[in-house]
Amino acid sequence: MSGETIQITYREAVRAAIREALDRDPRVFLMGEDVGRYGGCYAVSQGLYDDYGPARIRDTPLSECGFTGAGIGAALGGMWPIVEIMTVNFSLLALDQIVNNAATIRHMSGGQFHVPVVIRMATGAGKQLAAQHSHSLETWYAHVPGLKVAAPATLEDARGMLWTALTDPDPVILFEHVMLYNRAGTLAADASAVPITGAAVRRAGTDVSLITYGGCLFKTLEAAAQLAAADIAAEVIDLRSLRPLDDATLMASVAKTHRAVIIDEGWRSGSLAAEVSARIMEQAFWELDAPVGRVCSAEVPIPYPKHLEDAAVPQVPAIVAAAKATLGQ
Amino acid sequence: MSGETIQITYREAVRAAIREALDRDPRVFLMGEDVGRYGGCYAVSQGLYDDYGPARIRDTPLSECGFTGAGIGAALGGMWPIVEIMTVNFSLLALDQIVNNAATIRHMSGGQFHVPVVIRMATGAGKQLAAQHSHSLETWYAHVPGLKVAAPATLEDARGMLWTALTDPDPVILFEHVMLYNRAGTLAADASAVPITGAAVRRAGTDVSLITYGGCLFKTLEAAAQLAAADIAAEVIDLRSLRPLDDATLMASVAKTHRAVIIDEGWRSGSLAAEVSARIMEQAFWELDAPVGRVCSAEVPIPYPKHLEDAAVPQVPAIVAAAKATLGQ
Amino acid sequence: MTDAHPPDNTPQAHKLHLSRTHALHLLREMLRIRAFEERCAELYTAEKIRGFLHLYSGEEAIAVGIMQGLAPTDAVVATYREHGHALARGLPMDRLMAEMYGKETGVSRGRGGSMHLFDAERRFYGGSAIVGAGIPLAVGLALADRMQARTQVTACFFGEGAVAEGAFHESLNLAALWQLPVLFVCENNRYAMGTALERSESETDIARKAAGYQMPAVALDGMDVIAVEAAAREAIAEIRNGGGPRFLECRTYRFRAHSMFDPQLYRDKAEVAQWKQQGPIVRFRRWLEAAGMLDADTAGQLDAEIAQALAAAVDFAEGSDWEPVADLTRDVAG
Amino acid sequence: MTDAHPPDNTPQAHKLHLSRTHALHLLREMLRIRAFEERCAELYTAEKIRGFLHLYSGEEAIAVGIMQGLAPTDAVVATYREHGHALARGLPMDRLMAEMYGKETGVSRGRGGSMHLFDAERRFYGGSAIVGAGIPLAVGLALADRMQARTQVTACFFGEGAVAEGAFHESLNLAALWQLPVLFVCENNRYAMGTALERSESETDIARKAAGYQMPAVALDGMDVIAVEAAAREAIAEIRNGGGPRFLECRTYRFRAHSMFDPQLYRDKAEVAQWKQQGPIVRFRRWLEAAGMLDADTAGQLDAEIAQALAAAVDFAEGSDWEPVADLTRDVAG
Ligand SMILES: Cc1ncc(C[n+]2csc(CCOP(=O)(O)OP(=O)(O)O)c2C)c(N)n1
Ligand SMILES: Cc1ncc(C[n+]2csc(CCOP(=O)(O)OP(=O)(O)O)c2C)c(N)n1
Ligand SMILES: [Mg+2]
Ligand SMILES: [Mg+2]
Repeated sequence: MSGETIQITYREAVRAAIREALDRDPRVFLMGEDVGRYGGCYAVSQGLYDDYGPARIRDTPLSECGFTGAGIGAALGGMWPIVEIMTVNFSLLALDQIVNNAATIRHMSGGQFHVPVVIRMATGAGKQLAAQHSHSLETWYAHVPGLKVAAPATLEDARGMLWTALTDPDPVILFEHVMLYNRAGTLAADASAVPITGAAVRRAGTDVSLITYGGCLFKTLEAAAQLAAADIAAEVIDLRSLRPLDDATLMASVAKTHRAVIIDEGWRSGSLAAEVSARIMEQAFWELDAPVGRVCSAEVPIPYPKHLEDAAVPQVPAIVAAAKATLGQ
Repeated sequence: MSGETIQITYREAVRAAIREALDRDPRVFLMGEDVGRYGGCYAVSQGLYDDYGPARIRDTPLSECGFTGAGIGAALGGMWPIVEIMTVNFSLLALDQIVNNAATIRHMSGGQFHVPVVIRMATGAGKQLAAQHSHSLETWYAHVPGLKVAAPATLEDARGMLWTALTDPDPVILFEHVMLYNRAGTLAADASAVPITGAAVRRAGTDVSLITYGGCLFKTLEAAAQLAAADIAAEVIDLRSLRPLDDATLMASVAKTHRAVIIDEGWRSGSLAAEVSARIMEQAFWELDAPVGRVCSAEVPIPYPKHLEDAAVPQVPAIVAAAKATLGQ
Repeated sequence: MTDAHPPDNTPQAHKLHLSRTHALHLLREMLRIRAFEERCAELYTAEKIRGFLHLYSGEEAIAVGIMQGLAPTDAVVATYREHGHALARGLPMDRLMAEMYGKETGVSRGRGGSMHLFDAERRFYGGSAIVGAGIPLAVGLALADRMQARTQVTACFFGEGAVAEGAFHESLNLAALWQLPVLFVCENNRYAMGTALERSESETDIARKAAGYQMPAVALDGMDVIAVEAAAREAIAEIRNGGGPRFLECRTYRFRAHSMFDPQLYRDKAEVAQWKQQGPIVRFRRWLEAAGMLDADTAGQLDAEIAQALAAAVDFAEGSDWEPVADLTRDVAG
Repeated sequence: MTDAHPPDNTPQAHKLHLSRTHALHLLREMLRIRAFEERCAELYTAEKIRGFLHLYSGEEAIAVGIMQGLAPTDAVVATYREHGHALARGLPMDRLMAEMYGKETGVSRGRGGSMHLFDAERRFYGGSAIVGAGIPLAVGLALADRMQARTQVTACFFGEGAVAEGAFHESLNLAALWQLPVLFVCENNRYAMGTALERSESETDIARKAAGYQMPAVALDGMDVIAVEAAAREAIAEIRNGGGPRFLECRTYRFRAHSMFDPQLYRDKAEVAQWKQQGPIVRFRRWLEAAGMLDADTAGQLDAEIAQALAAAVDFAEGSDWEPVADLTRDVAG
């Protein structure tokens, strides 16, 4: 590393990653609705169309099933497609292709075929987009063997996970939380690939493990800061990889803190948080000094008004309270 | 109850329920692929077409998104449709309609509209149908607020849940495990509606709670019988309702047994079993004498050959072993 | 492309026997929508309205024309760009504005916002933010009417972008196969976000595409409110008489950005300007004036009325309460 | 319906310059498939083959005819009724039979069974059990070829039932819009399980429907192997020359039940019998005999060869091992 840094937003970091991938390998191309002339619904791909042209920055019709399937087919055919599904909400239309084709073909063909497709999509609430545009369905994807699923939350990960995902022979789903695109910060000028497996300890602590990912990471770090002010040393773990889960990092943390809270924007029942809790139950039960807590979204279609949207999704005070509760406070 | 009983299969019980519903209310109709002339892909609706005609036993084209959405629309329009999606595998094509329309409209419209649709689908592995035809995705549906989800496992429930589901103002998803259709047994001749919320204790016991649903119920009962032979009194709980979950029944059992294993044909990560485990963690941690165990499917697309399919899904020996493990045996 | 230019300038008034009262009603409806939309844009800038906001300016003739043919018992299914449909269907402007704000007095208790307007009384079924997802619902509503032996019609609006979705295909087939009473209205404004029609469809003649489902389909000038009304009345009468579904492709143009986030890199300012000159309101107004049906006084009065109603609506929204947080999980099963 | 009857009886041999060698090759291919299918049916009854088994008997002319036009580097995407395609594509019969059994020596290591045959070497991409789900894959494979400047063609097979699925619509549009090298082959056997075409499509002329995507499309007698081959060669040549996608609707009939569970309540025995008389094999054989290309000796020899190969395939399957349980999670990510 040169030590040099740049100022960059999450959006720009993703864009830089796409650019790098396009430059490095002719097999790479980006496809999706309005990725080209429009510049991407969250402006991630702005400018790429002019630089790489319509074949590699490929606008598609409104056909989530069709173009996602085509991306999977193109991967089978030797390309490394980056399929952008505007948001996870629309990915429901493409699930059959992802679950029944992308995730099965390698195993079902006896290992003959690989599907090196990367599917990126925006996820989450926070922009007052109401019930049909605010889903967090990461847990669904993380349920499916044959897929790898990652959620870059930091600038480093936004910049670095894409190339790793592309070089992976299996289908990788990347979730970008809508509230992260505008986050700005510094990044090493020569930042490049990072692993898509393995959790990261974002803040070390000894009293309670706060386990989270994606859009909730910064809320959780904020909660940890508030807890520190109350003399509680929270360790913050960013799952990063939602499938596979990095059990070793999680259990090492719990073995140290003996307490854990999982923060997850998904609806509580059947959340990824449930899986993490169940794993701690199975692998670290005897380490626990308190039940593992969950801070998740309320079980309701996300409403439009800000006060109700805020009430529906995890917020800092709830995280602080849940952490304190594990300490009997 | 008259005390009179009849011999009946699960398939026939579902058919009797559909027949009763059609007879009771003119708003009821059945729609789906090959429900009519063909008699249903699992022969559930055999004979109904002749008796009720093409309008009420409505064959649809291969259009899961279209006809499921039409069923939801018909429910909005005052009908009580029973939509049959042949299997959960094909329901991926209809998920957008179910999640973004059926589940949201009531809340999103401020309570103005109800969607009294019932969506039935076959689920599960066991018939050597391989990777694309053996899914158990109940956990996905159970994740979605706005839906009620039930899994009739017994003849009583197969016979009785449909009417309750139809009279419910909200969308209800009913999962019928493919391995249950041929199960035969006796049923009260005047059997009728049963609740779609609330778990059932299928066998009482004091040493360990075995919590399951759907296709795994009978394997679990078999395991409980084997455990009894080893002097372990297992309590078997049939969740029946997957959303909402009946926490009270679960926690009462755990408070008694202090040990629990969840048996679920879904893939382990992100399974419904994870949610149950997480809830026991949250609500009954201090009651537990051992970590809650899970017996789930291996994380692999289900393979075709019997020995591998059997190895992939929960089996009696694994249930027995997991139960014993909670007792340190 | 020959039809890349705004249509010509003569409203098809001969198709209807147009009374002055009705003509002024049509104008008023379009003006109300335009005024509402333009105010929404301001309120968005003022951060009173949030989320996604998709405005209908330029397309008013379609919603207004179609609604003329519908009876109160008919049903309407719209999209996320549906303020115009809601207003033309008779949803009260004040409650619509309250919904834009997210207030409890809104048509959806404030929970839906701009993209999710509902009204059970007027059989207005939203307001769907998933492109194409309303189309199967419309088929189902029509099926329900048919099965209950009612002679109601369901009007279903969607953009030309939705035509590429599988839901469109499956739904049109179902409606035609079962001969259901649906009026499909494609609002072809030439762009789906930034994607021009010729980059999304191999067959750019949408009416011809629809006809491929064995469903009578016509294309018409969607900027001519009279033409739309005439076509709607004819189609609805046929549908109501058991003639099965009908398809109207209304060719139009959206004057504003796709949503408030759209820098419009994909089209020329000149193209927009050219279409604006042929807008549904300017054209109709010009024609009314020429026909002696509209004088300056009447026009001024109309504008004043609308401005007043709009001001009252904004006041109503401003003065309304938020739904209490305690009600967050009211009206949700499971 | 005029086309509810079997097509007439004259193979279109004039369309090709048909050598005796090639003619016998075609016959052999069809016979191999028929024999394989009939043996599979027996093995299913004997519980050697399990799961769903969809047989191709009656439709052999399509797979055999189409494959004649494909080069080894071209790609094939098929359905769950794909034994015939696999055989005609050259997948070895013994490994196919081992796959039917679920043995490790099978073309998919035994994991796929009847519905999931794969062969990387022959670019045979399965074998998909979700109706319509292979069509987007074919579009993607063709896109990959196009983007890599290869002149390969992807042949994509599906039934007429799949035409109602959204995936069909989205894929045809994409292929036509992007002018991709896909040969779409609709095997119109008149039924989707028990649903007759006229109960699933408002437009029963599938070729006309396909043409609606601005894609050249023709319907042909799918029971005439020569006609299929001729049409395939022509279409593939055009596609390979950059002419964009082509669509062939091959009209045929399935002689057996949909799968082994189907009591066939939805069609008359007489209808089946009538079609069988016009089957692709009997007709072609009759014609070859009349043309003096096939004598009893040769026919007997062919049958014997095939019976021998089939017996060897069954022996191979019987003698093969099961994949060890320890390998269950091999080849799966995540
Ligand atoms: C299934 C789905 N995909 C993508 C989007 C994002 N999106 C919202 S509107 C829109 C364009 C729709 O265009 P069109 O149907 O022509 O309607 P218009 O906006 O022009 O009125 C897109 C891509 C969505 N809401 N739903
Ligand atoms: C999406 C989906 N829906 C339903 C099914 C069940 N199914 C399997 S084959 C079939 C009929 C398909 O008919 P067609 O496309 O005409 O092909 P054919 O079987 O006649 O060759 C159906 C309904 C499925 N496999 N996938
Ligand atoms: Mg548009
Ligand atoms: Mg067929």
